[in-house]
Amino acid sequence: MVNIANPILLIAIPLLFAFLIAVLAPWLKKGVKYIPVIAFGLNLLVVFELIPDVLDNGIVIATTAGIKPPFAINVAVDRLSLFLVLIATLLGFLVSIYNLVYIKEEPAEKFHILFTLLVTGITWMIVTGDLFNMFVAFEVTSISAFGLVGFHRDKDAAEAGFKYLVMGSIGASLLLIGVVMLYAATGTLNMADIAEKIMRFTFKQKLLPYAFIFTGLGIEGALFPLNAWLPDAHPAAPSSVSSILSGIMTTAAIYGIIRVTVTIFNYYQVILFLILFGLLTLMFGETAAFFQKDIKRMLAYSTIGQTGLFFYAFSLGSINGMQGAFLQMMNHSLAKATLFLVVGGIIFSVGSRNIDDFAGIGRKMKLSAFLFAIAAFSLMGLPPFFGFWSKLKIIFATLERVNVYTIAFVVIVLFMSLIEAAYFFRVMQVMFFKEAKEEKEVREAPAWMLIPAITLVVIILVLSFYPTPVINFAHKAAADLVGRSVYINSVLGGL
Amino acid sequence: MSILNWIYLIIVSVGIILAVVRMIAGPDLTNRVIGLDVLTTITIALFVFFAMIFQRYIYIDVALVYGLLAFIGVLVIARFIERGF
Amino acid sequence: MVKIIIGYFLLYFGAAFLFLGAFGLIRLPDLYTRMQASTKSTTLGALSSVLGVGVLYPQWFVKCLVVALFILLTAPVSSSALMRAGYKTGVPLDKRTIVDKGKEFFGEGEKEETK
Amino acid sequence: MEKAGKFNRYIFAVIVLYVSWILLTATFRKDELIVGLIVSLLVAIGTYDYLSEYGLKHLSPKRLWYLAIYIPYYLWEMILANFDMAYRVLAPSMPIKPGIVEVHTDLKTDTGKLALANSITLTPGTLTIDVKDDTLLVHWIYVKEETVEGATREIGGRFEKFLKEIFG
Amino acid sequence: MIRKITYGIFLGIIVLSLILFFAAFPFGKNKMAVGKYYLKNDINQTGAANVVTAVTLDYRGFDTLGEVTVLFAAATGVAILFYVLEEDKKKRERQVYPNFVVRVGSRIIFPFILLFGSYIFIHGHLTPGGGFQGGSIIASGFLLLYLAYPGERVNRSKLSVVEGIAGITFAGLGLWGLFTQGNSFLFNFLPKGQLNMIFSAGILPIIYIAIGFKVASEFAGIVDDMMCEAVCSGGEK
Amino acid sequence: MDMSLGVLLATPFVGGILAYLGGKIHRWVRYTFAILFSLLAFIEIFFFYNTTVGNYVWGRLFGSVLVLQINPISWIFAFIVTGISFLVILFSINDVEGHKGLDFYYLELLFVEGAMLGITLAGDLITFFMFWELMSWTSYFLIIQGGKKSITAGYKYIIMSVIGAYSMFVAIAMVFGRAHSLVFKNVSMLLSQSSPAFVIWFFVLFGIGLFVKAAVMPLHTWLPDAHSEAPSPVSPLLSGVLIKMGAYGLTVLFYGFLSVQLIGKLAPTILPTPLLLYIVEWLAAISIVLATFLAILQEDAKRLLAYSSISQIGYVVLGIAMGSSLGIAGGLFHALNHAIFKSLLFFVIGGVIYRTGTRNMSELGGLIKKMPVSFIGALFGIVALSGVPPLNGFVSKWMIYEALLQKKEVFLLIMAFVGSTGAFLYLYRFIHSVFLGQLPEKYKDVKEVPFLMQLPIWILSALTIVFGIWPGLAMNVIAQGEKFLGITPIKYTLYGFPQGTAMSSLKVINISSVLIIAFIVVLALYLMLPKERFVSQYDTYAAGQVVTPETKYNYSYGFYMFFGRVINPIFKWSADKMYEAWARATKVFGDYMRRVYTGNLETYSSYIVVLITIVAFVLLIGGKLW
Amino acid sequence: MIYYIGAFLLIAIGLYAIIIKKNLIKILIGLDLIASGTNLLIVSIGYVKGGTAPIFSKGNILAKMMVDPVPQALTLTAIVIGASELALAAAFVVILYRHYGTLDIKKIRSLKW
Ligand code: NA
Ligand code: NA
Repeated sequence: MVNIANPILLIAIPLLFAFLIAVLAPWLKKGVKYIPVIAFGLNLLVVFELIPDVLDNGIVIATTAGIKPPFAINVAVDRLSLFLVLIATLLGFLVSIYNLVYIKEEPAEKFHILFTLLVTGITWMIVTGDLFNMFVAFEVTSISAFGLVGFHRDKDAAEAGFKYLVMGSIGASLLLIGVVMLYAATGTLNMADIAEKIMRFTFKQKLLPYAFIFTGLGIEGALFPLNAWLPDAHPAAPSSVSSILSGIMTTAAIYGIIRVTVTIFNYYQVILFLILFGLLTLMFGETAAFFQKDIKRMLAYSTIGQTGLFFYAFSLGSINGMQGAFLQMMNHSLAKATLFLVVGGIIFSVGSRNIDDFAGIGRKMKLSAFLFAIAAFSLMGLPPFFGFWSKLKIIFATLERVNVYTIAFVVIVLFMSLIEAAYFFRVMQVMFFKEAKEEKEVREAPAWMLIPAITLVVIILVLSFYPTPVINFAHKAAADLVGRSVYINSVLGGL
Repeated sequence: MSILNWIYLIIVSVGIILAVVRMIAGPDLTNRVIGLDVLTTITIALFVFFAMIFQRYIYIDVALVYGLLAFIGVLVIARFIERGF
Repeated sequence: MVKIIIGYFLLYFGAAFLFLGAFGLIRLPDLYTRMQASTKSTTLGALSSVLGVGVLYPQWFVKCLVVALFILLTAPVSSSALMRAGYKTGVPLDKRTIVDKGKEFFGEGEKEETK
Repeated sequence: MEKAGKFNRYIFAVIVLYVSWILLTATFRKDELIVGLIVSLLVAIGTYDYLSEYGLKHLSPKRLWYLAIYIPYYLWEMILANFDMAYRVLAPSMPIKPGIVEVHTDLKTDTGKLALANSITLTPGTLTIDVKDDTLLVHWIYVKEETVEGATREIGGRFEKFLKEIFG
Repeated sequence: MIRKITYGIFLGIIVLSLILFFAAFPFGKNKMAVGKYYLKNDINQTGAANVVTAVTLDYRGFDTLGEVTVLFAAATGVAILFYVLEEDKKKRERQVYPNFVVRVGSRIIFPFILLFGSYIFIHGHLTPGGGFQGGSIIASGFLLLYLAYPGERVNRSKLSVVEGIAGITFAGLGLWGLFTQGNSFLFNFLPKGQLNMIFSAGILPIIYIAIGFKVASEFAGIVDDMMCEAVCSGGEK
Repeated sequence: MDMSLGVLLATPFVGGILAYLGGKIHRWVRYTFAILFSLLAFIEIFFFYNTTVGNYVWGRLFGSVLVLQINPISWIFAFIVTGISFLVILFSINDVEGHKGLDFYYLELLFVEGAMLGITLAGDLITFFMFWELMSWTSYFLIIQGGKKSITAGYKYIIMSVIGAYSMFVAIAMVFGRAHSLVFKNVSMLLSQSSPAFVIWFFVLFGIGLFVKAAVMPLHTWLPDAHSEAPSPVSPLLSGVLIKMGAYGLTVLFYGFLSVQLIGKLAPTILPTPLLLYIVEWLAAISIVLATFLAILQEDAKRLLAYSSISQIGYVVLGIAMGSSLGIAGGLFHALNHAIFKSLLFFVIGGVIYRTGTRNMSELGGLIKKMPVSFIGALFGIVALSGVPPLNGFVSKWMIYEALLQKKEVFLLIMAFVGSTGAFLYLYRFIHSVFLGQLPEKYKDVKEVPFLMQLPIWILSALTIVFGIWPGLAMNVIAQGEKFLGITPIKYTLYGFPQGTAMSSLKVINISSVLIIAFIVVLALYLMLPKERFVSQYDTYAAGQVVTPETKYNYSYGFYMFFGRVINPIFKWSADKMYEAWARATKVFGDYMRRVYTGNLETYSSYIVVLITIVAFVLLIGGKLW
Repeated sequence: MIYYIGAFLLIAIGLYAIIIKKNLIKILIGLDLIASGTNLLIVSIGYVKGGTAPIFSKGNILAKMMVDPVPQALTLTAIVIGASELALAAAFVVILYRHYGTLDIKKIRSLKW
């Protein structure tokens, strides 16, 4: 029996299946939509096989070409990556189920290819142990995303897609320039190797490559002021894609920043400076979300806000802060993905993205509305939902040291949470308590579109009432990350 | 012998400069493109020449690839000029 | 020694015509005449240059021949395409031009169709 | 000339491609020859239809013989053309009398017409702009004859007899 | 104007800082760390004469898989953007009259381009060429055909199948190495052969051939989409 | 015994879920479950009478344990929660019958009960805060079921609640940063060792959260809207119980986490009460007076009662903040009493609305003959509320007066009296406009409310007598609670207070003279005003409320119009308007902020360049970030 | 060093074009300039003074004399990626042109407030 607990399979399997779609599409026009489901189903198996290994050893490393790192590209899954890989794979699996019914427009098989590649690229970004490879994965992700954003081919999609593409390309180039600078400086591309070699560099020498990499990833990671493409692109994409984009893609980019900042650069001189980015992102995102009338745009801005929140928590630089960040990442991924999926179903039935047109949905699409509510509650951080625990942790971590700054930070975070609560409650009011103007025939979304959202909500609920294992896990992940040696030594010395 | 190579290079370089002048001067797109076309042909010759200078046989393959791509490029542009896409 | 003499002769012969082609590009009055100069001269120039290298390094001769054949085959095609494009988009002929049968050759209707 | 059958044309394509491969690799090493044959066989499958209409007929000894004569003649004409060109370009008076004329051809095959057009392009003072049916549109840098007949005689005549033999 | 000057200055500052950074790692200086290892171990580890190919396909083969994927995604994206319903396509098709010289010339050159492209990717492990270059050349051949015959289209289904199979070959070879041999993805499990022969460097030439096919079919697809867009919608505006 | 706390807490939640699911089968299954489980919770409460159960660990989070506990203080509030909730459910059955989404309604009702119970049972701050938040948003869903206007009211409510909760959250997080355990005991230990600044921060931030819930001015603005717009059965729950959670929190804050001594150490003690508590006392007193005046101005019966609640909770907070044994006892007792009589009054008016469909007092009148039981309930309610013997309100208010007297806080005493006197005015208006006077033609067929709606009225009316005559019943628990907090309880008997204690030495003369002063004040205000005045039909003055098209009031029937004229200037700066202005400013600012997202690609890419330029610049000037 | 500076200038000009130019095609050219500049930078980094291409052809060239093979491999990858990106970008431009009938980015504004 072959050992399938190899993180490379997480990439190889879906790629293989994506190519298979291309092969089978001419004959099985209708059937290829099941292929992503199979691919990510298999990936889920691999992830589940990986979990015990990572829990036992803290990290699982896989080589390519039979050559040890740093001489060949390696793949490494430590606790932090496992955390995100699990989410990415899960979302990939569930959303591809959603796509079975949701995607009716042609060319559907192309959509499924790009969708598979998108999720694969995200996974790839998370697991890779090589900086240039991360750039490649970043490109796999973003190019697939560009195509998917343009999928509807209408005015909005074209404009949003183009903007996204230009911004994304600039970001990719900046990332690449940063990576190249590091190569010029160290002669290597392996993350652990760079981390080792860059230790002798001064703060000043590290600053410029860091700035380039940070900016490059920050564009995809939706950090203010680099995130302006997002509120156009996320709504323009089909809802299932939006749920992946908002749910995990920005998170993956932020993960990249975290890796680079902590594991590679060990850059505590700037990490506190990043708080500014986190808070500004949070403020601008939530404020803008408050003014939206288009539900998907609102959710997209909310993604910016949430990203700001967990980036802020990460920037606190402490284990507790990072733990909070990871929890919030998870919460956001699950909840926001759910919201987009549900909203997709509602738009499917109502035929409008305007919040005001959702009046009375609470009665006609009971299940959808219920799922929306639970996910929104968790996103807002209402107790006893999971988001509450993560927000709690973030605030606790902030106030580990009480001073004027931390108090101010907390006030900002909470005030933004308040705004978030305000606009989500407004949507729910419309959905549940406003009577529809005219009686329209509105039916509940098809079962296959509900099942993924239900699954996610069940997960949210389980996490809400039984959060301890995840909380502990996040703590260990944060400790490993801050400790650095687990990662670096395992990659360079292990095997 | 290297002096011979240098002289060759100088003559060809003047040719390149003249071609570039036409590319810049225009006055219309077609005129610029014939500048480019000439440049392409000169470049192929230069590639082969450099293959000799640097003793890299494989540069000749590069010359071929370059020539091919430039050829198709000019055809594309010609078509573009004619039909404006 | 003979090899070197022939080789460099070919190289310089080529260089001269490469230069000439480019010079014609500058000196001649309109697109069509310039193209006359450039196509012929640079093709021959490149051909000669490449074969010169082939002579200097006989083990490369075959490969150089391939390049030469390639140039021979493609150069007229691209000039033809370019010239037609120039003509159809109305790039002006030099005032010394004495005859222009292009109009009747292409015909109005066809021009319409391709536009 | 009759259009050749598929297989005929395929074999022709294989041969031409294989020769090209050998030229490209410039070696008779066994591995290259084997791979070259495979590649030629494969590439020919997709392209024999484009390459020729008459297949192996192109390879008749008579045609090859004429081709062998034609090439040096052509090169010579080319060199002449260039000196002519050099003269026109460099002469201070710039002796040009440009014009666009039509040339008639008796060649029937596309390949033949193409060869004619290309030959005209690379030889003294003429450049083919386009070909339609049996008429070539030619830019002439020093127009001697404006009529179709005159131009045909002046420009195309020299090559046409060779090409008629080669591409018939 | 102020905007232009401002951003000019900003970009100047950025360029300055970049120069400052790279001043510490000057041009021409040997910066190799892993590079040395590759130059030293290439022949016995991969058997590829071209170290760049060894790096591209072996040491950093995983990158190349990603690169192929990027291209695949881009081609798919272009196909999505240019997707037109079959009826629309027919409606918009127009007769175009191409240059005779181009038409016939292209037809004759096309087979040789294919041959040349194949030559490039088959010798990828020996020469600077490779699957990408060879594939692009083949695709450029298709572009040439389009220029000659604007109204015709390649069979997209066949292209799709070719690109899929090529991709599966790449990823599949990687997995084969993982599952049957060295427990490492893209493990080079075939004999290394004799340097500078076609049959050398283990799986590298196979991968490059697969890449060649993949790149060719993808670029051809993109070309097809673009040209179709240009031809079909030519009369619209 | 430990587990039992968990069982107690789970009861309403389980009940809620069962009621929700049962409702899918048949409405009576729903009612059975709802009644059964709320009653069960109420019964379970008695097992904990006068006991202290500590630290039942029900979970762990971030290295801190989550615990449940119960002590006599929290028992009082748990008792109120479960008791009133049970009555509310009884009352609901007829009242909201036929409405949409009833399954959800009962689910929410029981969840609110559970959340409030959770607050009282919380033994650590995380649990406390969790249930606090749960209470806020579950009750929000109850409130917005009261019709169109209730949505706006609910929105205001939830926003204010969340602000308060977040403030509290910050305080909790501050403690967590230092103690890493949030069990109450550890919190108080930490605070006793912390710097004064830290304690003050904690006090203020935590206090704001509680004040919002307790509707202490100026954080009260959500209450009049929310309490009046909520569905009839929900109003008693809100006014009777929910705002008491603030009082409970204050008790825990003042005497659980801190102590009079500790608070005293925070600032120089030149006042009769530690400074922080003194400020709270004043806020409470201001609430008493201003809310009373506002209540007088109301046309809407439920709004009147809502303002009255603000005023009455002022007494509770005033008592608790006094720091003396008597004051705290008075405050806690008044909390219990207010729960009884205010719920009673809301049930009464709920019944009236149920029968007549209006709550506008000017449209009602003469219902005494048609609805005698309701009238009796109302009578008991207003008598108790005004603090007239022999009903319960008298005792607790008297305790508060006495405590103020003991401390010689004369101004506060006067204000407390003014509040009481004012209460006569609005309560008289209430009972007169609704039950006395002429019966409008259209209500001549009105009947008494059904039995299930009468039952709460009967029970609560009886309780006003019970606690009025036998205050010792309540004092028994309160004294235990004070002991638990480390305060020496005052002496008491079943019927009152024994000789020789503070309460027995009532200085009647002093109290009377203060009472007289209060009357003079009110009378003066009355006389200062012209008797007749032309009043616009649509006077848009709205007593500090948002003036929107929906909330335009018609004062042509103004009963206490003159009061409005007097206190108008005072409310020019109304807190509510301040919030409005602030919200508007935020909105404008936010609108500017979001314009960063221009939609222009060139702007977006220039952001990138600017960002890198800054870094490059920093590098060029020497790599110093600051 | 001149290669470096050339690369930086290409990148800077590309960014400048994206910010300043209004024509979609020019923006595309800007993108391509950035990519080209980056590629030039990568290749320049790999250059070792006096080094030759890292190919063990018949001349028995020593490994010592070779330039760094890694940047060349990276460039190869980066070029293909850049080309893919550009192809997609061009496709977007065509679609935009079809919808708006203009290449002026100022006039493409259905998503602007
Ligand atoms: Na190669
Ligand atoms: Na390659």
